[in-house]
Amino acid sequence: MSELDFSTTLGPAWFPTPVFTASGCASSGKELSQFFPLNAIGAVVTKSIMLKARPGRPTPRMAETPSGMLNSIGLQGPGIDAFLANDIPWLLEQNARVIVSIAGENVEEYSVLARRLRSVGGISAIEVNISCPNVENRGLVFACDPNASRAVVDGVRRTLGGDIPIIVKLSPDVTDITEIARGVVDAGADALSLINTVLGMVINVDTMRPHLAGKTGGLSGPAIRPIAVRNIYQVHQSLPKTPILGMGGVRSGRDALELILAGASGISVGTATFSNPVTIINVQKELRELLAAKGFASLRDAVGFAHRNE
Amino acid sequence: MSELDFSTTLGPAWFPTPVFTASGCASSGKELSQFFPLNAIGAVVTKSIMLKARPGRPTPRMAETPSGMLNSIGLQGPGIDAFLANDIPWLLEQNARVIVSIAGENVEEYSVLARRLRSVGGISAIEVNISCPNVENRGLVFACDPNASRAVVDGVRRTLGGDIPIIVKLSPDVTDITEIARGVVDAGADALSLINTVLGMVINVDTMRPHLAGKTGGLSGPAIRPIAVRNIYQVHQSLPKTPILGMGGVRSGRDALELILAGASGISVGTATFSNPVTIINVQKELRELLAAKGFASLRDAVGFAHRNE
Amino acid sequence: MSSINRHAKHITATVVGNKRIGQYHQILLSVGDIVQSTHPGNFVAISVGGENSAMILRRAFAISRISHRSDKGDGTMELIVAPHGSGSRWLCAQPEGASLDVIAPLGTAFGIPTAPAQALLVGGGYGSAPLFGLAEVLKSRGCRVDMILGASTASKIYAPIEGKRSVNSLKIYTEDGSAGISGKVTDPIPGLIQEGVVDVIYSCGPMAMLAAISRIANAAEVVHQCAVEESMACGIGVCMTCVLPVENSEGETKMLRSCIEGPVMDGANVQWELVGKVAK
Amino acid sequence: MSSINRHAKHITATVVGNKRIGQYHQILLSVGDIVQSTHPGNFVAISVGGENSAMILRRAFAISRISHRSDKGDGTMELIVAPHGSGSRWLCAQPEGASLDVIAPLGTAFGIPTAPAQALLVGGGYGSAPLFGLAEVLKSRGCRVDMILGASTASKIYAPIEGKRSVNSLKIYTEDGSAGISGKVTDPIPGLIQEGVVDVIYSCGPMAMLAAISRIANAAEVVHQCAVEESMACGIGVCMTCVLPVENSEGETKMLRSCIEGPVMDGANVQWELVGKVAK
Ligand SMILES: Cc1cc2nc3c(=O)[nH]c(=O)nc-3n(C[C@H](O)[C@H](O)[C@H](O)COP(=O)(O)OP(=O)(O)OC[C@H]3O[C@@H](n4cnc5c(N)ncnc54)[C@H](O)[C@@H]3O)c2cc1C
Ligand SMILES: Cc1cc2nc3c(=O)[nH]c(=O)nc-3n(C[C@H](O)[C@H](O)[C@H](O)COP(=O)(O)OP(=O)(O)OC[C@H]3O[C@@H](n4cnc5c(N)ncnc54)[C@H](O)[C@@H]3O)c2cc1C
Ligand SMILES: Cc1cc2nc3c(=O)[nH]c(=O)nc-3n(C[C@H](O)[C@H](O)[C@H](O)COP(=O)(O)O)c2cc1C
Ligand SMILES: Cc1cc2nc3c(=O)[nH]c(=O)nc-3n(C[C@H](O)[C@H](O)[C@H](O)COP(=O)(O)O)c2cc1C
Ligand code: FES
Ligand code: FES
Repeated sequence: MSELDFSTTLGPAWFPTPVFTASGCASSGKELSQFFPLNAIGAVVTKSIMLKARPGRPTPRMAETPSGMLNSIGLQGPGIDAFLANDIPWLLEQNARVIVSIAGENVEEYSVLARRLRSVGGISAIEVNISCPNVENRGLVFACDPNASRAVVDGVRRTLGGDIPIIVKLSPDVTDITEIARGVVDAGADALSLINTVLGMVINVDTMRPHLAGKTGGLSGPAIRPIAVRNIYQVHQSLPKTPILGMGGVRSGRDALELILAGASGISVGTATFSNPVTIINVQKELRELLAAKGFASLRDAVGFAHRNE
Repeated sequence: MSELDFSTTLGPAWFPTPVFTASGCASSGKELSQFFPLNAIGAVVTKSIMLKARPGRPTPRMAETPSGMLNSIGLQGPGIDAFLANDIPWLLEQNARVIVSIAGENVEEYSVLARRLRSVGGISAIEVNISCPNVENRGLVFACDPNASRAVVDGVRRTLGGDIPIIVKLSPDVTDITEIARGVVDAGADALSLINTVLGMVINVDTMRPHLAGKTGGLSGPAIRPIAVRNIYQVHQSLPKTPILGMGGVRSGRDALELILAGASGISVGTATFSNPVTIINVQKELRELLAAKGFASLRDAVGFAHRNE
Repeated sequence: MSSINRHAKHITATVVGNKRIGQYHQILLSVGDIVQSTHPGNFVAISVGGENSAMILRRAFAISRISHRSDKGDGTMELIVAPHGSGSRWLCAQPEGASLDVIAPLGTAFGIPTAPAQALLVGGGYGSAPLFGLAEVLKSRGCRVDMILGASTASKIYAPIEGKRSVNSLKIYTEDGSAGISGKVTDPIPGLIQEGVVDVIYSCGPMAMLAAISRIANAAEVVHQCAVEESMACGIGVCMTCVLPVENSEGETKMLRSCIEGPVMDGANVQWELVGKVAK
Repeated sequence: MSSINRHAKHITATVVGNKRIGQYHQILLSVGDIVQSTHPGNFVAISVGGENSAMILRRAFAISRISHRSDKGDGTMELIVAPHGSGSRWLCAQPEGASLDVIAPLGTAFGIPTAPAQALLVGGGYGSAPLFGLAEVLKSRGCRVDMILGASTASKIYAPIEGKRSVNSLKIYTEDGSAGISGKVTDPIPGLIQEGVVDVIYSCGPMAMLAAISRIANAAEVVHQCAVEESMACGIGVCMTCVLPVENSEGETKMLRSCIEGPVMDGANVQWELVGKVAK
């Protein structure tokens, strides 16, 4: 079992294990460090950071749903300056591998964020969260618009040059995920993250209004796993050479393997961390054992294995 | 409580109660008639019928998922002739109100099906299921293509004239559901059904291949309810005058109320019938009691109530 | 009303016994009146996981045996359950006194010969479960009942001592030789047919076993009734997930629902080679 | 490692008592060592619904009281649970001997005065739960402890007899007058402050009650520590769902996580009028 090569790569970025946190589900890492050492996992993916400090949405910000939950946080965060001053140095001190997630309100903001990160040493990759409203186009989510999503990635790529790998995180709320995927890969994405939350809503039958202050919210957790697997499978089929960081309802090694067989090279664990802070460690252990038990010599051999003989 | 007006309309079609079966989740009605009289519910929505008899997909055709299931039946059915000869007369004999769901492989087929149904007396409405692959356009699902979905509805409308109300059933697997909705309403839909299943996939970790013979399948059940509520809310907001038949994960009166507050005028119960054949009767009873307890004088007053003061 | 699901009732059953036997659990349910309309081959569909369960579908189990004291309306049903995945494990963990949400009886039953006949009952794994109830009925109709049970290993053989009373002979086969004869249940069948001691074969077990028996029975032109097992979402005929390719009298292959036109089917009609293949 | 969640442990706790008291369940958990680092105000996060639960999030409950026989490592924790929705109902249905998946202790604790002081403890509904544990600590530090409990009706008052021993006075208010004085817990507070018998107010209960007490305390410039209750998805600071608008020392309002920077907060800093409103 010690023979298994459990390492993975997302484009030029190398990680000793393929199990990561999911953006927005581990804050900036400090809160989890009480439960396990952050360098024991593949990488910490930080909460999407924006240019300025943001208070986010009012409460209620969450609703539990059958085998899932809705959230509507509204990208609350300290802004890039405070983030670079406080969070990054602390994470690097822990010897954690860090993937910084960024989000902007317009195409330009993403480039500005990329520029700020370019000079910071020690970051493994940037995850570009394009599931945000584009304030310059009637609030249309970048990830739902092939042109806007390309433009964002194009800008970030130009700014970063080849210095830091770019992972672009896509939304499943589109008619054809492969079209968006091809666009951002053409624009310079090294890898893709799939999937962000699915847009949903809960009506509170007591108040008889939408339960979340933000009305709609993002659906996550085991309920969406079949949607994640389908998106990963479709994108891997269409772009077999583009590495995928898979996420959506993973809470066990078995679940992680499902996404890997569909085409993911790495796994982010999000909502499952809320039910159990050490889920990531368990997933990592179970996945390693499962791969070994199935006779794989390396994680890499299992990536996309469900597509064989197609 | 006896005061409550529990009736509903979907365009010109009137129903004494707003709770229906969901297409494909009650076969042609016979199987459920052992558990309750079919005329006790709002209407029986029959399994989507096609022109010719179809064997459907090979097995496995289903996979259970957290709070949901995937199905890939492939529209197995006897074809319109056998359906009209056997199923419709039987249903009408039971005094059931009947909504016939139709599905075609190309735009023309929908019109042909509509023509066959036009002459049949006693049908309350036709549900046009456009979540099928269009064989004339690389298998692209009609419901994912604004032009194709309009064309289908346009053809059916022309064929039917004003004789039978048309309910068009949309797929949630699109970037902008309101665009598709507006298109089919412009083309003559009297009402909309929301939502069909969400495209998903399960990988069998033993065989390490997609579990379903059809690879992808449709996700249904409580897991998708927040997606259904969101779609219904968005469409009702965009087209407040268009009646909506809501479905997706309803298994209690509380769930039904959620969809009604979001904008549905009627409710189809699908997957929940598999867990309990009398779910529809329970939902109907609970919904009636809930509406009365909340002080509504009629179901109609509750439709879209979550949008008030917007 | 149609005749489909004619006897099916939605009831709350009480667990009155739960005993481990080898790798299985023998679960005894108090079910009331419905035993009156229950026949060997029928199955039950049980909700699993409790009120807040993420498992939304029922699980199907063959009814192994029934007993009634009809005067008291307190019939019982026995199930033999293999703890396989999360639902069956949950069921096996239910203590005496637990309430279960059950729909039963469902599906077709084994056909019983109108005149005494020589019956061969072949079971694989927990597939032996419904055969003991069947054996009792056959014996009471004056049939000769020979039983062959097989499994990969001894602990997967289900053959209760009481059950042995209702058969004329019982042979056990295990693939690893850990009990009975080393080999497969299908090994002795051609010989028995040749000897002329088999008028009808009844079988229940893994699909591959049923297919193999069908080939033997077809070749020898012996009637073969088998109880199939396809994944079922509803168990009552409304979802179309449980279909099998079956040839009808006109020679056409139709996808039939194994929950209402099965689980007991005529082995000669099932198109075993088409199961899980692209439909015609 | 940071100091957030410093004492939090993920443990399996055993239910050693479950008693109905009025509309609540008093649930006693055997939790081992962690009582050593548990303080009044801390809360637990419990998984609900069992292994196959469709409820994926933990439920938060205040720790009412703890007891330790530290030599044996067998500390216990008491919770007062209102059967509200499906998760809390499941918890209230757990029998003695059941195992629970628990993370504890979580969150901030009530600050204890360094010198003996006159403390007023105000609880609404099950909000009285943590106040009894707090009262014991305050008494042991030489404080005078007056307690006022309120609820809509008598059965929603939680005031166990043992608890009364640790307070100097206890007044009960019900809105329907079914127990104690008819009225709200907030009614007597201004008078008590005026009398000069209140150095510090501790409160726990519905948000509207905490807001009302804050207004009174702010006006009178009395220190007010309140334990808030916002919906929490994680309970450990990673999800940002449980935030409240709180003013910091520079006069800026920040959305603070009530799971790690609460539940005990300084009532004067919480911007009650902004809760649930568009953030600034
Ligand atoms: C007519 C019939 C009779 C049966 N009789 C028995 C019996 O007497 N004893 C017994 O132990 N088992 C029997 N089974 C199989 C039993 O239904 C499955 O073992 C059980 O559904 C597995 O559920 P799970 O949650 O433990 O497994 P999981 O693998 O977690 O189940 C996931 C889903 O797949 C379905 N599934 C998984 N395995 C099977 C299977 N082998 N057959 C059908 N569906 C499956 C489940 O119903 C569920 O919907 C029978 C099945 C059928 C259709
Ligand atoms: C710090 C803290 C301490 C608490 N202490 C107690 C206590 O001592 N005794 C007690 O009975 N209850 C207490 N609660 C409230 C308790 O957490 C909720 O009643 C419980 O979560 C309801 O879950 P449910 O499944 O029964 O209800 P549902 O309404 O089905 O829950 C659905 C979702 O909403 C959340 N939710 C619903 N109501 C509340 C609420 N009032 N507060 C927070 N989240 C809610 C649930 O956690 C869950 O995620 C406390 C809450 C917090 C945050
Ligand atoms: C509370 C919460 C906050 C999230 N915040 C972010 C975020 O800031 N940026 C981002 O790209 N994704 C965010 N996500 C999405 C997750 O990273 C992940 O893509 C999604 O939740 C699916 O995975 P899961 O089912 O494992 O949670 C958030 C999800 C949740 C539940
Ligand atoms: C097994 C199965 C078969 C279905 N067949 C059809 C169909 O033939 N036509 C159709 O329009 N929808 C079909 N549907 C979709 C349902 O009608 C419904 O839109 C969907 O399942 C969501 O509702 P639910 O969560 O209540 O099941 C089918 C769903 C299932 C689960
Ligand atoms: S299981 Fe639903 S039709 Fe057979
Ligand atoms: S509950 Fe998750 S941050 Fe407080």
